[in-house]
Amino acid sequence: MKKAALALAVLSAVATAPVLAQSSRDYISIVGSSTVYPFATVVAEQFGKATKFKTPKIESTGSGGGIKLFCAGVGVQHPDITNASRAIKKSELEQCATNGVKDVVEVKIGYDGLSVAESKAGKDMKLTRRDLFLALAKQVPNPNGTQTLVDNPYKTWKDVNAALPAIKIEVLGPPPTSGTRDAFVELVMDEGCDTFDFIKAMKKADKKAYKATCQTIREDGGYVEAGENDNLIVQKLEANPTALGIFGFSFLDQNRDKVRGLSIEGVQPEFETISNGSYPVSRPLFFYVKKAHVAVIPGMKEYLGEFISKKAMGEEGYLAERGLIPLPKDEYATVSKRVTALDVMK
Amino acid sequence: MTQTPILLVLLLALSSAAYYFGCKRAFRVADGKIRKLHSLPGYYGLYVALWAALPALLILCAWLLFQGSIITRMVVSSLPESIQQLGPDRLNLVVNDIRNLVSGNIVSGQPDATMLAAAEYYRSLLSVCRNLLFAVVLVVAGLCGWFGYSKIRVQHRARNGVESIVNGLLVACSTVAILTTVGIVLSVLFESIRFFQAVPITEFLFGLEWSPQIALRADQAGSSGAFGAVPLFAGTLLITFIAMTVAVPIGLMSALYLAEYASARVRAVAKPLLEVLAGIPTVVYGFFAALTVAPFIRESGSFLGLDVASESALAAGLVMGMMIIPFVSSLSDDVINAVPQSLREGAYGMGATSSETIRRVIFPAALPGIVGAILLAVSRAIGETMIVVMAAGLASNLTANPLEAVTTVTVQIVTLLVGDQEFDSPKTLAAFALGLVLFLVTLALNFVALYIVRKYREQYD
Amino acid sequence: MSPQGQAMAFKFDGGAASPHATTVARDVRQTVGEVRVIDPRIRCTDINVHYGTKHAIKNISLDVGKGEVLAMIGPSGCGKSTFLRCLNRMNDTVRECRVTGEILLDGEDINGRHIDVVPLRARVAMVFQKPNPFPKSIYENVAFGPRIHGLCESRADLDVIVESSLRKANLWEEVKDRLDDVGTGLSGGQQQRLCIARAIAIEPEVILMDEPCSALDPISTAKVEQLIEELRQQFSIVIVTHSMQQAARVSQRTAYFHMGDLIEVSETDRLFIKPRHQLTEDYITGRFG
Amino acid sequence: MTNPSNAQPGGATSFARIQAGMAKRRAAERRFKMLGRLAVSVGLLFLSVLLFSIVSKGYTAFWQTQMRIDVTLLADEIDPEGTRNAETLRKADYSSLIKQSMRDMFPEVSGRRDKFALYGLVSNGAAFDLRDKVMADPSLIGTKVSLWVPADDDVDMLMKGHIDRDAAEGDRRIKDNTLGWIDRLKAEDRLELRFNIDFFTKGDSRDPELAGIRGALMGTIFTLIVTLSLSFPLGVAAAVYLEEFAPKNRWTDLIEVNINNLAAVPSIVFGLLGLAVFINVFGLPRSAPLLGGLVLTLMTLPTIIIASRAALKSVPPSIRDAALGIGASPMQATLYHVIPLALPGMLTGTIIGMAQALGETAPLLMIGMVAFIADVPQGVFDPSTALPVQIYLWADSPERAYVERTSAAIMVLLAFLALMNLVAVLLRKRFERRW
Repeated sequence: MKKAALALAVLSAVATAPVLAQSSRDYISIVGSSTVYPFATVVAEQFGKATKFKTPKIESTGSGGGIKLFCAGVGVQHPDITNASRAIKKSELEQCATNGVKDVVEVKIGYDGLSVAESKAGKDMKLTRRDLFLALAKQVPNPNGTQTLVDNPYKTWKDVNAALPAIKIEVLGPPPTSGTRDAFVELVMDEGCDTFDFIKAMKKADKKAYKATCQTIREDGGYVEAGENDNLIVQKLEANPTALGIFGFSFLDQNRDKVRGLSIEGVQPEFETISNGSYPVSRPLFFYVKKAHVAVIPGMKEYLGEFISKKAMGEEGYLAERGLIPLPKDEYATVSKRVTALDVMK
Repeated sequence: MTQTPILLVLLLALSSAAYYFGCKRAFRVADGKIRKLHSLPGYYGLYVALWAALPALLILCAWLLFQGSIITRMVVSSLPESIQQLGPDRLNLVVNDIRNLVSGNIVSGQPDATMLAAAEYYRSLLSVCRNLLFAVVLVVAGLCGWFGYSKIRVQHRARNGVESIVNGLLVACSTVAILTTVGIVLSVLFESIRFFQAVPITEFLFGLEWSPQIALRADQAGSSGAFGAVPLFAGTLLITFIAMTVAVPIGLMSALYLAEYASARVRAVAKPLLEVLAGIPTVVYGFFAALTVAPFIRESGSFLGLDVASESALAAGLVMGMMIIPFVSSLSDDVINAVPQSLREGAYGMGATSSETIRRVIFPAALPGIVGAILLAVSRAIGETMIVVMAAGLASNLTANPLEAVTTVTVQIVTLLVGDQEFDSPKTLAAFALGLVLFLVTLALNFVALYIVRKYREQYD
Repeated sequence: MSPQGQAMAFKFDGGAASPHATTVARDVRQTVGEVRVIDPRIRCTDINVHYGTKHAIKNISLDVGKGEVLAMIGPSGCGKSTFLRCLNRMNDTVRECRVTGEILLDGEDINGRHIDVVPLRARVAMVFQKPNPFPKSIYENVAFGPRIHGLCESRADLDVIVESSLRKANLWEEVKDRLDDVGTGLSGGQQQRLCIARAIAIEPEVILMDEPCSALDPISTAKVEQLIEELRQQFSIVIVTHSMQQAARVSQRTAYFHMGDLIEVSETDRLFIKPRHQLTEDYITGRFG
Repeated sequence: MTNPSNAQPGGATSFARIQAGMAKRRAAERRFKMLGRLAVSVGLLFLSVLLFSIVSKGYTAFWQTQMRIDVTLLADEIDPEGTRNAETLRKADYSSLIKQSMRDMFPEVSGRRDKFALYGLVSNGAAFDLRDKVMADPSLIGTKVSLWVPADDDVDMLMKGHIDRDAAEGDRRIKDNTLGWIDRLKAEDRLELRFNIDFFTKGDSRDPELAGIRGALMGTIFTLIVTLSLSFPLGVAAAVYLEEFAPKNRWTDLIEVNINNLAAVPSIVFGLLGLAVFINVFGLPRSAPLLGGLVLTLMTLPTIIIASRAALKSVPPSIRDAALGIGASPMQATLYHVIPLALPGMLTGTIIGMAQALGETAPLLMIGMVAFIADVPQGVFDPSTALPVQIYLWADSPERAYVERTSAAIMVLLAFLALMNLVAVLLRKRFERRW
């Protein structure tokens, strides 16, 4: 009886919900990462101007939020594409599938360097990922050398690494809602973590504890959540020469007159170093396409075509102008082939 | 749903016809002598028209409301047993696909034979329904119209009938306010309850740490995930406090000056100019705070050797105070003007100076009203969003230092919801819980403030 | 002020037409009677008041003697209240109001440039038509004046002033047990006496009363009238009243105003028994007004 | 001063005391008055600083640097087959033509970076301007045309003086060699500040020099149309009922309290309502003016109801009595006599409510109107932003030229608000009656 009532409730909800939903749509609906947003909007605008299709609508909802909306179902009321600053997870794909979103095409569009920057008035520190991990993790290996974890005792960079100046640790970075944060954790914290063998060993033994150790960021003021507004971070850095900031390479590129990227493991964040992979902290950017929508929503194919075209994603393309690091040639060829064929993810 | 507009047009035509015939019949029963009729002929026309349209409309609405679920149930019961046995989630998916197939929307996969059959069935049911609906609605409209038509007599009180229906419509309109409140409460309540199932309400209300870093995904390590909202409340109060220390003295003194001292001409210019401050959109203040005031404060702070956060509570509070000035001054102006002239004369008559009159007579007399006005302004400050979203920080500091960055309830609602729209993690649910708190707090403030103001008005009416 | 009253001003009873009835023009409205007294407290000469374009008071000269009660009577809108408000410059609070002429208080022009209205009003206090106690305690109402004027050094001083003022106002016995109650909670008559107590607490030289009893019942009125009689020993009192009986009861001299003119000033007894001006006679015999 | 010897006993001492205290009291009085003046001036100062900072930042956005380029429209590049087919013309690579023309102007520039910088002098929109020109008149193909196109935002910023030429090269967005090119272009009269008509006729763009507010403006207008068409009838009907017909009972009391409270509920809460009810339950499309309008309707309704009730209240009862006295029903008296007299007041209240809705941002953030929408919306179902949301979005954009655009958009928004308030004031002046 109870089950029947539940089923009835579910059914009536389903039945009434789309009463007002539109049954056709003549523009592409895109959601997702705020990191990819500036690139996607440029392509969308170019696409809208160059073709007779409408310019896609792009909402900036964050990677996770975008995937959530994207995976809510198939149909014009759901978005066609979601941008992501990280690869979609298996669990998310499964979630998609249960909602009927079965065929998803992954498009890797390029790389974004995650720069750690400071004001031009700052002291141009040379950092390593290990330094960053020690400075920012909530728990760090006991400084006395025993293989135990203690709450992060470090107050200045000098405490972390004697080669660094005695400046208070103050890093402005993205909040946990942001894909940039995810990437930072994976590319810097995990890597820094792995430089301690006993923690690295935990990876196999107790994955959960490993993650808790490596990916939890201190909350005692050393790391300041500065919101998604990277402009403000730049302003703050300018005001406070001892603070460091974490943001995408494109922002660094736009604000070269005010801030400077710090070298990590000896490599400066530059167009070339990111592109050839020598700069260690860079991450791929993606977008995901619902295959079921490609044939139905007008302009989908053309939009994909525009995005992967040479003049957009190519080495001299307009996305590179905006600070997106293009894919290496061979990778570009595979991506381009896969998109043209609409190969879905397995 | 394409038949609905056609049906509506038909109904409209039908009721227009009903109006025409109603008028005509009224003339006829009165033998052309309108004075004999109880009401004007137009009312008879309206009466018949309403009879023709309203019942049919009601049936139409009810039909449309239930048609979907009834058809869906029928289609589901026609599906093979194996599909019916699926869990509600999967079943929903199937139903959704069928509906998408029918409406020509995108379908999740290649439809198989059963699906196509079900869609066909659905479609046939839909067309049966549509025809039936047409027939039923039109027949009902005709019958009811005829009923109304047949009631037309010389003595029939058509106007009263029409008016009671209009009255009903007016009542319906006035209940929209109640529905809105109910809607607000429901929309935040359910999500809040779910939130409080995950996070104890005491922890939420009294916890000293706010750090909603629950893992975004199952495989990601979250931080402590503390949901103690006290730092948010404290931050909100700090910014509100700063805003009020700007707005209350300036607003109140301006109101007193303009009401008691200023010449008519100064008043005529200054008062509307001050009120412009209230009309400027808050996003403009936010922009102003973030780009002009905050850097200014930070620079003057560093000039004085102070360490000022670039998202200092001071900047947001200062600008919010600017915005609130006219709220305080207009409302105070009202209450000051409500103080009877006789009290002023009483004080002047014994040689009190203007300032003594204001401070010792007018101000105490107007105090309850002013307190009400200030409470309303406080509630406005607490709920203000754009200024703090653009100019205040995200860091949940439990501090009373206005030079540090604090975060507020509204900022967190926006970041939690706009940053990531997962509707089931406690993180986003927390936004609704914060919304609930915000709603309740402002509700209580408004309630008290309005009560005080009303009591005060009664005193001098 | 009822507009009807104003309209009635020129309406004479048809039958008993007086010789002046048709010629009540400006020129016959010259003041008759004794406008001057020896050793006046206030001496007004050629007072004119304009409200915007309205000429409310026309060329009035009048003295207020020491220790006397001067009553001012006349139909509504005749300018008696306006004149009263000139005496302590309450008209300053009315925008667009212009006062010309000379008002000497103890020989000094109160409209003089260097005169501050504040001490002036402390010397010439005013009690209004409608009782207007401040929404504070009885005690605070009386203490208001002494406080703002700095007439007391200590709470004990103040207590003395409050008590003596309330006693003088014949209110002490009624309120001594509830000095902390709100003044607005008293009855109308008590409120008016409270306002008088409030005025005398600052020991003014002159008290102006603008129809102080018009809102009161007969018993309260009697109490206030008795109070006025007692206060005359210490203060000069100028009272505007609508009630000729009241004027007759409380005042030594009475002035009759008509349409912004001062028609007649006489000893009260004489004015009521043997008016010298036709308009006065018409008024006191109830022909109009 | 006066010799107070004539005063009664007691009066003398008190008068002396009063005199003694006067200096202090006068000073206090002056201080208080100064405080009042100060408060008013501070308030007005705030207003003027705010307006000044907006206007001084934004007025330059109404001009845009245009650049004159000579482009050779090579037939081989545009239409090698010579079909003059519209689709071919549309797809041709005009940007390479423009790049060619830039190279022709500065033949000495070489190296990938420098060329990049050179091409960057012209806006990305130039290619589309050229395309539109060619498509409008295909006979131009093969000729050399000279046309004015928008310059890049950096050039624009330099021309407007927002970039400091004297700063060290490293601290400057425009490098020394680029500066040299720009100066040369200026010397050749190829750079000119012109009225920025695109700002009013185009939709949003990721290039500041191409970004316009028309899309946001239309979105705002559609939103307001929805709001107005719902909130005015609803608000007036509710006000009429409450003021004229409602019996005094608990139910109407509840409604009253409700309305007064709703008027002061934070706007963001209405956004939560829209998210939970309109999107999640009714399934309305995100980002649509329809949805925004619905949310704003609920938000402005209390304002309109309260203002309308005040207007109805100010109609004297004698009017109602007069109508009722000659046998009109209460409904007729209200409909034919009271409402027409109260209408100006109701309209004024409605305009004020609309002005409030016009500037509102927070609830729209909750319902997906924070989006990049380049096309100008054509109806209430099209995705759109609103003017305040556009301001919010631009304020967050990295390109510095957006600061100027944001300020300009604010000026437009304020102009609209001023206009609406002016209409309200005029209405009030024109129809105000004193009973």
